Amino acid sequence: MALRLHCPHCGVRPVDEWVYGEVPDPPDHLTGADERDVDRGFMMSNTEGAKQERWFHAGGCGRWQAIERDTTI
Amino acid sequence: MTRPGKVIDFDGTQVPFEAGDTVLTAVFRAGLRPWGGCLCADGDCPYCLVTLGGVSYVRACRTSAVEGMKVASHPSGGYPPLPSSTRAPTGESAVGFEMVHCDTVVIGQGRSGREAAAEAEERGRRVVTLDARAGTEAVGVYPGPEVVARTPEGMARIFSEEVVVATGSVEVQPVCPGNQLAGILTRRAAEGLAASGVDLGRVVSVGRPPEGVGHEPAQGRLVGFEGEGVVRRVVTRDEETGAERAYPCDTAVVGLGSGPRDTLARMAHGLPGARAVGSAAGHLDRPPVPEAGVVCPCSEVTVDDLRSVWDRGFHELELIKRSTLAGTGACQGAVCMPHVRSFVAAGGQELPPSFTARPVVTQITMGEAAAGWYHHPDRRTALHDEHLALGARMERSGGWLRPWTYGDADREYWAVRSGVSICDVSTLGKILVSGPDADAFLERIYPTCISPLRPGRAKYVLVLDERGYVFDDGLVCREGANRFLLTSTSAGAGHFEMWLSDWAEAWKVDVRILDRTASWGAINVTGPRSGELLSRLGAADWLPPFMGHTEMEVAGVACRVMRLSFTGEISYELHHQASESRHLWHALMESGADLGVWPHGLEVLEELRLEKGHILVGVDSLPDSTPRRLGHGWAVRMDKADFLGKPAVARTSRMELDRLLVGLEMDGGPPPQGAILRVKGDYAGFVTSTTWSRVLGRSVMLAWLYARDGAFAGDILIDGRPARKVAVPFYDPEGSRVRA
Amino acid sequence: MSVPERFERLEATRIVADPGALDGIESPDDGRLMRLAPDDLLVLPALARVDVADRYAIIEPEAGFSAAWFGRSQLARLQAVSAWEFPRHRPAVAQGHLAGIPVKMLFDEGGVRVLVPAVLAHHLEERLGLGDRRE
Amino acid sequence: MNEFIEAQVAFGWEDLRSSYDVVIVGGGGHGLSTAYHLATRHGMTNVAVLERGYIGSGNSGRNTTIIRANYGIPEAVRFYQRSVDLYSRLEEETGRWIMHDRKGLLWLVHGTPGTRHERARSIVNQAFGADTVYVTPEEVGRICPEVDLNAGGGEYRVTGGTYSPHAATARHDRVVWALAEGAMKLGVHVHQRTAVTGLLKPGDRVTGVLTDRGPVSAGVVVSAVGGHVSTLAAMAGVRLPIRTHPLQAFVTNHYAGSFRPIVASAEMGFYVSQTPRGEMLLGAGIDSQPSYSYRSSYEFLSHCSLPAVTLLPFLRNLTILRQWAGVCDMSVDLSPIMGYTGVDGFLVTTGWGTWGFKGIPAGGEQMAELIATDRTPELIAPFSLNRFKEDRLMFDPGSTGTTH
Repeated sequence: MALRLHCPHCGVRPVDEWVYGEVPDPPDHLTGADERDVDRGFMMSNTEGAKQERWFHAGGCGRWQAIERDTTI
Repeated sequence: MTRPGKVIDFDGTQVPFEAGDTVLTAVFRAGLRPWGGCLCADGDCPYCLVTLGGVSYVRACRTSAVEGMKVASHPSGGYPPLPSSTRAPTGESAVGFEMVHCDTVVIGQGRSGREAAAEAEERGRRVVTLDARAGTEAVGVYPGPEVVARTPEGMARIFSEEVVVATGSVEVQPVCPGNQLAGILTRRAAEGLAASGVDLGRVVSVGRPPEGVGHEPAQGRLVGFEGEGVVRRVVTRDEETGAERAYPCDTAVVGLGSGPRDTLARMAHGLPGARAVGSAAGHLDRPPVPEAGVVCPCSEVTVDDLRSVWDRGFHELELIKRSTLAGTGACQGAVCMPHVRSFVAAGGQELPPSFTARPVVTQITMGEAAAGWYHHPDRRTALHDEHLALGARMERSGGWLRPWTYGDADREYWAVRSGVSICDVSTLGKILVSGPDADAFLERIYPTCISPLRPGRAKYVLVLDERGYVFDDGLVCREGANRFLLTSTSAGAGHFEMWLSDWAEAWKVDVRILDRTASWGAINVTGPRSGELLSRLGAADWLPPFMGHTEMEVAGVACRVMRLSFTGEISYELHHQASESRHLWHALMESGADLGVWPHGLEVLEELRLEKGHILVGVDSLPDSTPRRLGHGWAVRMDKADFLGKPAVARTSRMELDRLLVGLEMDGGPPPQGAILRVKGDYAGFVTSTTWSRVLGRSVMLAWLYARDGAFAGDILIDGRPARKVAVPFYDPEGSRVRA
Repeated sequence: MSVPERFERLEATRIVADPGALDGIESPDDGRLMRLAPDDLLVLPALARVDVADRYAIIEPEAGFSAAWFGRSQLARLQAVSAWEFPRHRPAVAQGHLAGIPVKMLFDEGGVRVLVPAVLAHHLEERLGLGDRRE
Repeated sequence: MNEFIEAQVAFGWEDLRSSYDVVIVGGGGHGLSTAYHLATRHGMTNVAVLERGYIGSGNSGRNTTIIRANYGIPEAVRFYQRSVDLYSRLEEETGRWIMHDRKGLLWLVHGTPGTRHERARSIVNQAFGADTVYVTPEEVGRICPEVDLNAGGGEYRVTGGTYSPHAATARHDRVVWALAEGAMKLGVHVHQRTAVTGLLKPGDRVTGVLTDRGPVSAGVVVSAVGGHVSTLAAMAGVRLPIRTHPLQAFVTNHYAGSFRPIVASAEMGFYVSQTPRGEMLLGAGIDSQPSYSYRSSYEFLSHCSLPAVTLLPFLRNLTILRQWAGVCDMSVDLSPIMGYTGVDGFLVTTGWGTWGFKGIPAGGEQMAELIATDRTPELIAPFSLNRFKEDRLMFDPGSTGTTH
């Protein structure tokens, strides 16, 4: 909760102003159409460490921002 | 003896105090020794706990004596009782709260803290200093970095770029027989009390001697303390000869060395911008392995208890803590942890790291923690006061406060079915989309065909996610070749804009999106006489046909008028600037008085829409409802080139259908929402929406029905009563009323 | 007066358009521009007409906000309920949560105009202790 | 001494062997319960549980110890009711005091939609064996007189709720220890400070694990990992529908006297119970950001305290002692995932989100049966990983107490 994220338009803001957005990342080795579709819809890498994310700054500019974050800090 | 203006009440005893005294100092000055254990008088040990103003676990050493203060000592051998009151204290002043922004926070104003603050100020930084001895106590260091403090004014959350922990050192507590007797002080506690002019009587010191305190130094290594309740003798052993010697005393002063007061430093460790300086950043010399006595006074754990769990295989520091509860009490391990670590290391392991440092380091009340926080804010439409004036009972729904009923459901219902009614639907999601790619964008967003939609026409749409599940529904209204108004459910409105712009960016389409939900009010005028009411208010002769929309003035207010129907009767939704909502509402109520116009709330709306078999996404649907499961396959065009969720819809459509949302009707009263369907005694689904239909004279429901052997057949029982599966709508199946 | 009694519904103009087109809009007389996002502009007060070099621009009257003016002496009080620091330059536009409610703020030398979604204005009034909130 | 010092359990630690029939990764409640049931129910004892920290050091030692079966879908009600039943017999079975205490759970609502929802919960609970009844505000007042039914006069007046007399608490550490000891007594190995760093997968089949103490081969590898399961599963080439979020909690200092039930309000976002030792234990929903961080936040103390003191005003003056965080593997349908993964030799019991402690006995029992018989028991068949591919999700709105 105490996470603070930097909005390029509004500045640094606490996480309660933001909404997290998952970025589907099916691995390349999944080649079947159905297999990729199921992975996009449900599966997640759930990365431990630095990760590209999308956050919607609902409490400010109301726009999506691409933010890199380390999930272990 | 009692001098007005200068006493506190301590357990019924009138205790005089001097300016600057803490409660602990005053109690000692009065010659009382109510607390067992080696007092540190500096906020670390758990011994001087008192109850004050209804709050227990307050440290007497951290509390300034104030005239008339009523102080009760902590119950010995037990815990303070839970407060019995079931009501909030009345007349209690609110807890102060502020958020503070600066560049540097320095916690602790001993030498290292003062130096750190001065150095930061020289760098031109805005510095906030905290000093527990001056009444500004740090509660914790949190990510951000953020430091929370309790000050005389209340709670403070301090945001900065850097945090310097300069909390100094803490003295090592004695672990030996008799260490819970009263009259034992750490060296620094004795020095402080003596400096305040407290008479400590005959003082015997062990280890490093106190300064400024008359004392007799005991020779040799500390063995234990003796006495009845209060310490009377300090026993030591000569390291060479092994001879023990007892020193009679009134006060025993213990100088066993010190280690870092590093709870906050450990809490801050690894946080960008945080660092520890001075003694707080130092390391603890390993204290001697404890042999006997109480290790953890908070949980009453002795050295024998540690041995007992060790012998049964609890060899990890954390397992010893958890199995004995050492370190889990009021001082959070301040007293016991160095000794438990030594104990573990003596078992042949490396000296284990300290317990994880967790907030809070200064105990605050839940009332204090709640300061500066708020309940979730429910939104109110521009007509909120109008609803209250009509006696509406408001309910939270989808993040809004909405009228549930105006008190007479019959009147609300029949106004819709046989006259005219109005309903505040300002909460509906309303979004404008414009741009060269608007048409193509929506074609890809929605599972139905958008391109053929002409300006002035509207279309019902399901909203699917990538998994092919329905998460919202609404309308698409084309305003022009490249401009649309989209609506969504009230509950979904907040999510809808985010979701649209997410896909607009993902697909890199050229569109502009503007959420109008809060800017526009909307009033639904519904019932067979709705057209008549609107024409009285100057609506143009031409009202839009069913599923049409147009712009016109109603009662002088510019409106987008959309003709559709959720209630089953002719309905005109008037979308308008929210600043005009009240004017429009009153105009409708007044002009329609002789038509019997009366508003309806959500309770009746639920009945009206259910009679029409309209689903309410989020009530009738589940998070994994495909259009097919909802019986809404007609709203999906698989022959379209592409739409969001199409691969998933195609994939799941190849599977056998396992459940279906169906319409049910039965005689007698309606079963409750959630009522279970049984076929041949087996579970077969449950009711999602249910009502007694006034106009049909029977109960109607929507329900999930599970397939049996691939079919949705069989005699359905609900609460032992037969229910019939029927086609929806239940009411006016031909839709003649809405098209009239 | 530097402490408002309550928030009043604001009439303004909202323009969502190509960012380049918004860059070209100049502040009208007595008006103020609040750039809420690169493609989103709020103009105070409402404009009678506006020229935007984007034929797809959405230009709409904006009735969704309520506003109140706080004098300079009130800034510390507002800052004390904000988990982010107000900008130090003037004039300045800022947006974020104030007392847990999303706001837009327009700072100038004399103080700050606070805009709040009208549907949440009553909460902010309560949280800032404005006016007489007794029913 | 205090009366809560553990005085029964004794562990027998053994040396790590190079091969076991079953290797279970993760020495928390689920891993140990699986081992315990393999040994006690199926006579399988050539089993090792590998734990990179100490046993119970993950979520098993961080949760808020609530046992309940008042779930929202039939499959979950049946599964958790089995767990409730096993929990109530665990002391008798193991001879160990886990401080099991049937306290009852009050689940409060504050408006008509919530009231309808709770009534529906009571119906599905009763139909599938969990004792949950709908209660009026007056009954709430009788069960827990401390509740301010007017909620301070605000908009959260109590309009009803459900009461689940079956709900209980047990001391989380003691559950872990009783299961570990019971398994070890029959010959199961439990290895602490043994981190799994990789999987042995020479072909399509997982044949063992790499650890920081050397390779260990296994007939079957079971992931009972909490918090890092996606990373472990990825080593086997298995993708999971799981996102890991922090979950926080706090306790007050110790107070004498008994606050009897567990009280929760999903709408206001908190729950509270009193521990046997006297702390008030409070929790709320997960943190919104995916994270593996164990750090606490001050916002949590605030947003959990406010509804608590609003509904239970006596809490206002209690002092907060300690807050902490765990990390929860939230599955996309808020239900656990148990069983086969599509990779031979590699099974999972995961997706335990905020409901893992409740499922420990039944989860272990069922996983053990699956491992021993190589057939998925009927009780957990709905919770297979295949359900995402097969469009048989187990969305359970009743799974989390305080997350919507």
